Amino acid sequence: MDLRAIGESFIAWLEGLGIPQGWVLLINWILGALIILGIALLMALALIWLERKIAGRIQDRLGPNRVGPFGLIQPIADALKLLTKEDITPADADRITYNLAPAIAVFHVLMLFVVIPFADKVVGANINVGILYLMAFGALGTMAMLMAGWSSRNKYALLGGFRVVAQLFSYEIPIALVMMIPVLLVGSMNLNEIARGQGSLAGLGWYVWIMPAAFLLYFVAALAEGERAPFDLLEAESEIVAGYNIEYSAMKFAWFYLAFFLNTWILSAIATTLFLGGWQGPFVDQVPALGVVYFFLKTLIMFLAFAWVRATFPRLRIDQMMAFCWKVLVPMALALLLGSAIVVKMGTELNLPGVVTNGLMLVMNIVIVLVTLSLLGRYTRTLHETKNKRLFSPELPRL
Amino acid sequence: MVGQALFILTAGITLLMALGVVLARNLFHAALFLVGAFFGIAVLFILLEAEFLGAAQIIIYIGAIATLIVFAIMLSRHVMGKEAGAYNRNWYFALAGVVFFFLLLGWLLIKMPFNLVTAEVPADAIAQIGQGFVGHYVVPFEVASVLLLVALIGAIMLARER
Amino acid sequence: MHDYPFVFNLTWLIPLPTALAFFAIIFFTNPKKRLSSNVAIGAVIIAWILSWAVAFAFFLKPELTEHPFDLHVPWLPMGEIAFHMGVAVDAVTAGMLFMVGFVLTMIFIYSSGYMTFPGHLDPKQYPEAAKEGLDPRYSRFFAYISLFATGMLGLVVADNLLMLFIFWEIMGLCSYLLIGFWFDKSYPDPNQITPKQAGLKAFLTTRVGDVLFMMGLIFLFIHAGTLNFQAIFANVEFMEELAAATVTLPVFGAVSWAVLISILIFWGAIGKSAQFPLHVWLPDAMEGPTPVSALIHAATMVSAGVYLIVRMAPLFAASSHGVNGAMTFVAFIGAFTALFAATIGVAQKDIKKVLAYSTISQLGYMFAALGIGAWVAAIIHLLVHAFFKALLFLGSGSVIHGVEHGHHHVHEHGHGHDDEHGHEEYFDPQDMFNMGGLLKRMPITGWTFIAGALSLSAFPFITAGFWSKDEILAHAWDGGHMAVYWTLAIGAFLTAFYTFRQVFLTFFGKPRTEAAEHAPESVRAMTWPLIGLAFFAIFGGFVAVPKSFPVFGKIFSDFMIKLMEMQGEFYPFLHVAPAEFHWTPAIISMTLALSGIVVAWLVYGWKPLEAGQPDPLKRWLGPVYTVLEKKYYFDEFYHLIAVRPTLWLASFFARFDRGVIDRIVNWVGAFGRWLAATLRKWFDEYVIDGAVNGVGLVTTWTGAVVRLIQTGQAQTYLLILLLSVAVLLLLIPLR
Amino acid sequence: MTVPLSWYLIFATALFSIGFFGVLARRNAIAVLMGVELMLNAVNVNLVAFWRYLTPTDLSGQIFVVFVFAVAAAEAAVGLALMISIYRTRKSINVDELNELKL
Repeated sequence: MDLRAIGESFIAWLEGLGIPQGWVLLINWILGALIILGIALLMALALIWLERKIAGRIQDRLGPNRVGPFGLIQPIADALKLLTKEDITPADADRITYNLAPAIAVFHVLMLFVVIPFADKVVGANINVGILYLMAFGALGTMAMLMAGWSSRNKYALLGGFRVVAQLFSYEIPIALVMMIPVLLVGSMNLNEIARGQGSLAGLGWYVWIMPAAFLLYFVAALAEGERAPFDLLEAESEIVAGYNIEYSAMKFAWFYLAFFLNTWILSAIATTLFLGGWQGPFVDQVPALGVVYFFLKTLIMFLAFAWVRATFPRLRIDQMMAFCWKVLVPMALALLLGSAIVVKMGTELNLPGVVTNGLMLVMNIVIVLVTLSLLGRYTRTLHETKNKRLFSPELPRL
Repeated sequence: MVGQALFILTAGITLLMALGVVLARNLFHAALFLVGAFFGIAVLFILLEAEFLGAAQIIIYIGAIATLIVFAIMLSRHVMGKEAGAYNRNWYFALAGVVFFFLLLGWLLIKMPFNLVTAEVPADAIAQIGQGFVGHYVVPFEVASVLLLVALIGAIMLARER
Repeated sequence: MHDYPFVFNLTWLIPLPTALAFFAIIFFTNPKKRLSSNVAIGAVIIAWILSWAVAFAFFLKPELTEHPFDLHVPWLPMGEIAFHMGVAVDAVTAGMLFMVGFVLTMIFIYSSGYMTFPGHLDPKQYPEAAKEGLDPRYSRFFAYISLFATGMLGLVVADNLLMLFIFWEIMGLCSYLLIGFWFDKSYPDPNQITPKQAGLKAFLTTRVGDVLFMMGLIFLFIHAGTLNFQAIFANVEFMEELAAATVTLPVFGAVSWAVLISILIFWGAIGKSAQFPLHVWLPDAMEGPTPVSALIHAATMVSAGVYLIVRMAPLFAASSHGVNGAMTFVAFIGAFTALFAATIGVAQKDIKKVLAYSTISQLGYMFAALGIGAWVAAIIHLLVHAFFKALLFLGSGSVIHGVEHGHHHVHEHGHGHDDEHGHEEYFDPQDMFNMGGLLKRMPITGWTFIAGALSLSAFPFITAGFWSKDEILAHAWDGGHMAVYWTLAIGAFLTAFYTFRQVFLTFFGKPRTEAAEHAPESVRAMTWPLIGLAFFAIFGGFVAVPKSFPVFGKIFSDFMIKLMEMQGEFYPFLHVAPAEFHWTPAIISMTLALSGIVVAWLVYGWKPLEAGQPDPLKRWLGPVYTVLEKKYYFDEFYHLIAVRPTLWLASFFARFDRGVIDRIVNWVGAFGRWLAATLRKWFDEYVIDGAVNGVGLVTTWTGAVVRLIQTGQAQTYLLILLLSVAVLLLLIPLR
Repeated sequence: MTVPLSWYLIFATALFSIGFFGVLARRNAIAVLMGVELMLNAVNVNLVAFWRYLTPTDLSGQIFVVFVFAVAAAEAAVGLALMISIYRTRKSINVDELNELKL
């Protein structure tokens, strides 16, 4: 069964009704958008439950367990509660901006769903510059949080806004650099093409095997891009109360919450597409619909990994967070990009077989990881050699 | 028809946003209008079948430049108090000059003949752009990268506390 | 496609090892001095092997002169045109590679022995380096000379002018860095130039030439659309057009483009090869460590100027179809410099300065040869000169080193206890009048130096210098360039004289100071390169003996001459016919050279000078000697035309101010007081007040109008700009 | 293409003029900077439109837009740094108080 076929037959049916072609397209687009929206919203509820449950179990708690079996209805109950709460707008707030911010926050994440290939060619919009599109709309989220932080007329909110800019801007650079590496290998910015490019060798063609360092780097940077622990400094409760969304309540807060979870899911989906083979899996050529299953399975695994990290790691200090980005991730990403470019060029120039190129890539990745680790190790040793043994004391040399 | 409607819609919104940029008394609002205008231009790029530029426009202008401006405004917010006025003394001269300029240039552009070429955009446009950067235009490309580096260093030097 | 030896494909590797060595030393081995020098020497030996492989591969297949090798890849596309980067091998390149590879290696090895802890530094300040007995910046020195070697080798193999220019500038940079290597050295005499100043002087002086060179390069590029040598020279029609097309210059009138470009390029060579009038930097460049003097200022860099003209010779020759401007200019500058520098060399005290002027003079010979069309002779003299001049410089370095050691020895063991280290009288280890009798103390240095000196003074038949110089003189006579011939012949006499003046002062007689008495022979790292270079200084000429020379023409080979002639035939416009043999010029030049040696012996060798005795030449030549010793007051002259007028103008205006203006002002003031006293009543009220108010009012009005425009605000200016552009736009429809 | 080229050109001219007005009339330096950004964008629209309508097969137009991006980014960075620097010394970033540009 091909999902694509359903869409095409639907279009044919509409045209059969004698509707002009432009309108058919429009109806098709709107329907597609609605489907994606529905999937996203429903999924968010499930994800919220999942994350809370997992965090609970990891921390030796039960997690949600009151409403419904295993607390399954908990997110719905929460949503209802938020809907019925009073919607407060601070008197001094910049009203339009204040109300616009949560909308943009959700909007930018939903826009990202458009280019994710759920199965072969099952894409909202199969555009040529998919990766660029992801980066573009990813950047829009910063704007929403800035607006929220500024318009609240609250110093904690403003501080949160500053942190948003600092953090998201900084981590956008390594993440963008790393996202370019699969593009180099495939030679296309189309996400579907990238997923298709990983089909060889029954799962061994996934880029996570070929360039583990890039995947690792993406994962770490994505933690920061998704404002997740240990990089959740923009809403660090103990420092700035709740960051940019401190003044928001009721449904507007719910929108930020929604955006946060969907963003995490999208980051997992991008990781799946770029590194875990996307919709690739056994028998997907025969039964294309299986691709959707594989895709969601892999994304779920990625999401669980994110949740796992969130439940386990303590928060970083802000200067450590910035230093880690600029002094570790950015140079490493640059080195990876450069190395990959050289390897790819070598492969095409010398007509190397794909396996050799991939092997070289793997070796290059491992070398870069080792070098990075050894440099970090040297830094840690200097930490230990100093008199003050407290690891992150401010007197110690900066990273 | 649909194309024209889309163009008029986008262009109209973009121009309104641009007017907002220069008319808004609140700098932060002006910056938000700027974001809107950039977004509209990105849409226009896509209407012109330059998807790469559309995406790049959003990344660079909204993701970087506009955010930078907003950041700067937020940093200097306490200077932005209620001040005497958003415009300087000879704003009416400026308005007159600009309107005159617009009418004149617009008229000239309508008058001017162009050799229109109707052809499809090459399918590998993005690849061709990439080839252009490392091939035909490598020197300007390198110069641009040097410019960015110099700007980076210069900005740090200018803005750091002494 | 011609069948080339495989090794030609490796030509592009030649400049690479030393470049890698440079980076390796800078980034990694800098703290370890010995390791650094070994890295550099290893790199240069690889480069040497490669360059000899290429050179001999070419020598073995002389027919390749018809098909010069050229390998290039596109590098910088600029719009429609792309600059290429590549290497070329022809006979000239092969010859240069032969010479440069060997000389570089010798100098590198020599340096590893030479760069001991320098006398001007305080050992307490650099305890570690003093303990090792090596210069504190030993590694840096090897990094610099490695980079320099890259520059030189790259320049030789470059196949286009742009690359040549880039490597040329790399060498310029290294020259600056190396001359000023001992930048913390200073002298008690404030007028004596310090290494720091000398480096700057060299850099700035050569810059004058380089700017003109670059202009020539740009003009050539505009006309030719390429800077590749082969591409330009293969296009004979283009060169003829270039020679025929004229440009009108302000003073010179109509000049052929080829002449203009040639002369502009030649200015680059004038700067680099220290020809008159840009020669002033070279003698002061002797402030650098001696291996540098040998490397840069004798064997390789300065000869790059000659190499450039050799390369561009077809262009120069093309211009002689129309107006014979460029060649005459080259010949004139060359011959004049040859004589001029030789006369200065006669009266120098500093052992290295003599050699410096001798270098300038010898380079003048080469330019003179190129100017009269003796292309082959110029190349051969270039190659031979590099060997014996490097030898002489290294020998002089060995001597200086020995004398310095002797000086230290005396101080430590003799009367060191009553002499405070800081208060000792300044001792110049480079002054030849502080030497004497060193042949016994330093036999290897001495004999190799004498071998080099014989070669430089063109001792007949057995030295390489004789054959190459004789070739130039023969060409000058044969071509009927009598002025050039006689200038060069007198120059040859002076060369022989000052060279042997140097030899007699340094190595013969009795030691004139204690330092000279205790000077030890240098270490083997220094003496072996001397022996190696001496070999070529003597025997190198035997592959370049003209066939037409009686007796010797039969015994020895003319391989080099033949090879270069074949290469010359390949390029357009070059007339490389061998010179006819004439007895007259041969005998004249031999006599002059020998008599130079004999006169030197009569003055300095027969009755050796005693300690403290002044130079006997001073008595005989009187004021002329002083003029020569002061280098024709050239530094003073430049000082005079550049610095003094400014000062004079300033003081003139100061005097004018006091004498004239002040007096007028005072007079006006007195007059005004008198007028005011008489006319105060009504004049003051109506006229003065009225005028003052009127002036004030006018000022206010004008100010009010002008202020509207000149607000000092960028926005107002932009507004005016907008309106101006709008008005200009309005002109389009109104047109 | 149903949209005529002149529409794009008029649009770009309008955008340019609006931006220019911002540059000429606004007092706040950051607002001036925003005006400059609008002007640069107007130029970009023109470049892309000319590319699409006049030389669609040769992508030089798009490449030039990317160069404009680079210049705009550099300009914004240096401009904002300048403003911070000026604010530090003069406690104001009003352009009409910066009247040093005269003798």
